[in-house]
Amino acid sequence: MNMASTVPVALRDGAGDRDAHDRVVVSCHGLKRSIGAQVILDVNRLRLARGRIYLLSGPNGAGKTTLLRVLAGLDRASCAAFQFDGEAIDLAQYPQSVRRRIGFVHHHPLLFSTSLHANIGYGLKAAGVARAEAKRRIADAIEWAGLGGLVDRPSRALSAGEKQRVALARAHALDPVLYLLDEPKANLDERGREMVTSLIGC
Amino acid sequence: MNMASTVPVALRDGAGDRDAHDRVVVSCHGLKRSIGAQVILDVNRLRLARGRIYLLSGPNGAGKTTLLRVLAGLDRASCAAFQFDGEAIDLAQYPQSVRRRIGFVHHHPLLFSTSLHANIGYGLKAAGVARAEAKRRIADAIEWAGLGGLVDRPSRALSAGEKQRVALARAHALDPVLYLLDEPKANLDERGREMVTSLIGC
Amino acid sequence: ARDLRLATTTSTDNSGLLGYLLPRFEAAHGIKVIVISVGTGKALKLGENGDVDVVLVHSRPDEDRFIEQEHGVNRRDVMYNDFVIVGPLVDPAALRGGRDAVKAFGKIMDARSVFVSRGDDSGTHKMELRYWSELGKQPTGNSGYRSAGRGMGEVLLMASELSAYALTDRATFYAMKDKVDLEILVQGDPRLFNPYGVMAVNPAKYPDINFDAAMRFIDWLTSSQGQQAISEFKVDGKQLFFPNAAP
Amino acid sequence: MELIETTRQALRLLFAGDAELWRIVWVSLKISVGALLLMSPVAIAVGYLLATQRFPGRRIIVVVTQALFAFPTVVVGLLLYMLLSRQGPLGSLHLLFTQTAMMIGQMLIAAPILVAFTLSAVQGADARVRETAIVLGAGRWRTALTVLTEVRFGVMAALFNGFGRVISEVGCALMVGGNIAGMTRNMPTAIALETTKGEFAQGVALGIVLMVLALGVNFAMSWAQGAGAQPQ
Amino acid sequence: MELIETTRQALRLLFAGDAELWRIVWVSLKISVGALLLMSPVAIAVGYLLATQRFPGRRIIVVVTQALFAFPTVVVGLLLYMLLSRQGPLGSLHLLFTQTAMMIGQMLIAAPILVAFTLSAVQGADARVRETAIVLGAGRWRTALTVLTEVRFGVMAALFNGFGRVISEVGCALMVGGNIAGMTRNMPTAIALETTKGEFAQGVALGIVLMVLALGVNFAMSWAQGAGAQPQ
Ligand SMILES: Nc1ncnc2c1ncn2[C@@H]1O[C@H](COP(=O)(O)OP(=O)(O)OP(=O)(O)O)[C@@H](O)[C@H]1O
Ligand SMILES: Nc1ncnc2c1ncn2[C@@H]1O[C@H](COP(=O)(O)OP(=O)(O)OP(=O)(O)O)[C@@H](O)[C@H]1O
Ligand SMILES: [Mg+2]
Ligand SMILES: [Mg+2]
Repeated sequence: MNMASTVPVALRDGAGDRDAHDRVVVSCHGLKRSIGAQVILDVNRLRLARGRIYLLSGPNGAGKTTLLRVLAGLDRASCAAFQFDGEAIDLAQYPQSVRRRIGFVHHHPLLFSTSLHANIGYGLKAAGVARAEAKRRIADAIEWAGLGGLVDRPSRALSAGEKQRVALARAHALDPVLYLLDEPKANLDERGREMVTSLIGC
Repeated sequence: MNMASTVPVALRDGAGDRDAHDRVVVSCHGLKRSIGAQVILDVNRLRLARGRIYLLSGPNGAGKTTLLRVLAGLDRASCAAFQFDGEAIDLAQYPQSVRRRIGFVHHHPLLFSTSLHANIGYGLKAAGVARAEAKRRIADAIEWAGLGGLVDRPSRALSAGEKQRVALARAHALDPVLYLLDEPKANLDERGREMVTSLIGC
Repeated sequence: ARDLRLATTTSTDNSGLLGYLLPRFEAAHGIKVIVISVGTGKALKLGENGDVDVVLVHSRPDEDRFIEQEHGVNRRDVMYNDFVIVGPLVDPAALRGGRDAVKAFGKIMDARSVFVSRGDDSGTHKMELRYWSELGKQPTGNSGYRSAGRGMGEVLLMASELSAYALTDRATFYAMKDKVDLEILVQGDPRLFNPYGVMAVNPAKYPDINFDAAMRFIDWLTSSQGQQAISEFKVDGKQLFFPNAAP
Repeated sequence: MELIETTRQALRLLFAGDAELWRIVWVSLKISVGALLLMSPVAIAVGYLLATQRFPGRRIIVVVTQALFAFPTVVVGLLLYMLLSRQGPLGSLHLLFTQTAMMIGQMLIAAPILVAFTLSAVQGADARVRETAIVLGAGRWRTALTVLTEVRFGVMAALFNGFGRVISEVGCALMVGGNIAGMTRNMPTAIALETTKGEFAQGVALGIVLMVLALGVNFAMSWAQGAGAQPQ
Repeated sequence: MELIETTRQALRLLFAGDAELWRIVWVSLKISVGALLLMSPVAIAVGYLLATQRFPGRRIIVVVTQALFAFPTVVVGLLLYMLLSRQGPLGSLHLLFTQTAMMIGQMLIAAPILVAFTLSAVQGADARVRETAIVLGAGRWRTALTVLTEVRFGVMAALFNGFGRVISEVGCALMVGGNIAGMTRNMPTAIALETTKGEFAQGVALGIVLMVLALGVNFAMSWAQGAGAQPQ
């Protein structure tokens, strides 16, 4: 297996013990995306269970990024019976409530041209988390990602790895059920890779 | 040493045998870049010899990318006696002739919104290489990078690894003396990593 | 009282006549007059559409048609000024001192001199076309003929730039005299007479028009008070408009 | 030179608080700023939607919007006149020759400019901006706001251009405003009047006053917006 | 309705090849396309330099350029008139009331628009575009061309806006052209004339003809440029 072209999909373990069926977070049949005549994604059956980590592995252009984007609702795909956490979802009309339970991080993440705090707090604000609570969770995420020394830097000035960390912290702050991380370790140093490991457990 | 945050600087071996002094391609003293009060790069003495590979290693934000950018003339830095292939160079006024002997590839490369052929041929055209010769070298580079199947795809549609390969092929086509590659393997699969290895020998 | 909307030509406004007359009318009647100064054609159109209450213009045939088509009522003569033919000091067509407007036009044509026409269907333009037709010639037969499609002031400036002749009303010419290298060459022909008429927009067509104020304005303008004020208005000590309302 | 002297005099009048000049300035600013404030939310939203949504006919709408740049303001004025004239469908509102009519005209004139430039700014933005907002759970409004904030220089340029266009346009203002002294006379119609009278220096002087005002407004806008236009 | 009938009639005249109408159309197109062709290389270069170079005073130039949007075209016309008039410094060239003078005026009017929008397009481009061109050995010119090609939609929008502005402007064209029939009468000055005459429907009809022309030019431009404005 080839780390650098490996994309983890991780699911956090739900509290309590439920039976196997309960543990399925994402399931679908016949997930297919084609552009023109070209099929760039064709997954017969997909089942992602809670508490597990999936590493998508394959050569460049295999469709790893595409699969993550489809699951995050960024790319359209045809699909038979998409379910998220037991709920039937129309992939084309991805509901916001589901979005908030997913933490997607671009392969090469983009930071908004606001402050580091505002970047990390973005999802919390969108979710309507109260200010004091949001502040606490931002501080936690900054501490978790070891970004303390960077809070005053303009976000466009950050290095590739620093940006990656901010993006991970931004997803982490939302405490999602499902992480969809596209090559999350590619830009990171030892410390950063440990961070990802602590996030998804691999 | 940490591969993912490692940046190779490679120099192709010059033909013929010369003494050690001849083999120095880049040398300088007191290379320093600061932004405001913050010093982000401070290298006392730098010597890059022909035929060698240098791996820059360090945590995120150490200044690896910055060093490569300074050497490629993209970022300004103060510097005492910068020499390229024995020629004294003003870093702020990087001469085009030197540029053509350097192959810099961004950490996350950008392809022009033209065709794949035009992307790979860009540097050749700029260097005034004759059309027939350029065509041959483009074809070689495409073959070398295994891009044959992608020539008709719009460049913005390519996957991260595919883009990386195109960028490497684009630099390769120019046959430079010095490669400055920013995390070149991060996006690549096994086949692609072998490609980089063949390019720089590590 | 409701404001009175007056559409009029630029010559009455730019010469300063309205600035002199209206405060007197407003003081006498307590009616504020809103002036919309445009070309004759547009002024009549605004009246036709009922967007103004009263119209003061100078193009008798158009005015008569306006009344005939029942867009307006109560047309009254107010005053006149006169047209003059102006031209460059060198006067290549040798018009200086002439009185006969039609003859002067003939000389311009014979000398192939440059003549700048309003070309905008204004009262002045229509007057000019009358002289050409009395002469029995097509003005465009002269290669120096320029149909400018612009206002009086601009035409005078253009004539000055091109060392050309032009037909103008006296009021505008006096107002522009310092800015142009032109002088009056022909004047005094009765055919150069330029009468102004005032008329109210037809209240039968637009019941909520300010007809009452319009009538009061017309009455005042044609009253001895109004007529006297017109003759009192002077620029550089010269009287520009001559009252001629029928009592 | 006469020109410089007249300009100096006009600026002196402006700063000395000459009532007549200031009334004209005030009419100009009130109408144009008002038109821009009323139109920009709608137009920016339309531009954003055109940039981010795909639907049949989209391309046509884009090209038509850009062609509307070539629609002379006097024709906008004529059409609006026909609507607002007593005989027109909206004649009963008695809006002709009012500042309101001028403002409506300027809104119409500003619209295609604001739409087209918002569209091109949003289209030029990195696709990840919108995607990041979406995956972080932002709704439509917040996503739009985020994208527009990221391309704020482009949006700003749209506003500057729209403002410049409406505060200086004369065709529509003359047609539906009527250039009535003390009521609907604004800077451009005042300039047009001076020009007809042959008072060129006076016209240029007023033009320079208008420029000074526009500069003031632009500086205020770009200051309020922060950072300022820096190269990357 | 009169308006629709007149417009239909104007379009019929246009397509029937009415000599008078076509001469006016031709004057309009010739002058505006000419002004744009002559000015855009310079203005685009200036916009590119302002976006990519840092130097003291740059910010001020940018804001002033944007404020120039508010400079009424009639004032541009006045200033040019003063230059070209017989008493003016360039009076001996005898350019007043010629198409050349109109073209110069339109070049001046187009300049700030082209500069500002090129600047904002280039500024919005990904910094890696320029960097990639440079590291691949492109010189200044090739680098500029590459960047401008990558932001072609923005440059295109600048051209569309500039074209729309000059082909529809009337203040300067009247002032230095003089609206002389058969010589310097173009679409906007013809419209202005119809308006003064009270021929409103005629004015609107000509305005619609102008729009149709602008649409044609815009479609041609966006077709020639390829691809077309797609959302990313
Ligand atoms: N304008 C700036 N202001 C402040 N700090 C800056 C600025 N530009 C760059 N830096 C800092 O300079 C440091 C060096 O960045 P650089 O991209 O060279 O790091 P790197 O070694 O390549 O890191 P990585 O492994 O994450 O790519 C970073 O910490 C970055 O935040
Ligand atoms: N519009 C398009 N037209 C044609 N092919 C496309 C288009 N969009 C994407 N593709 C192709 O789809 C394939 C899947 O891309 P994807 O980014 O999912 O690959 P990946 O597995 O993430 O690869 P990598 O390891 O390089 O990141 C690629 O080969 C890409 O070229
Ligand atoms: Mg990928
Ligand atoms: Mg780096």
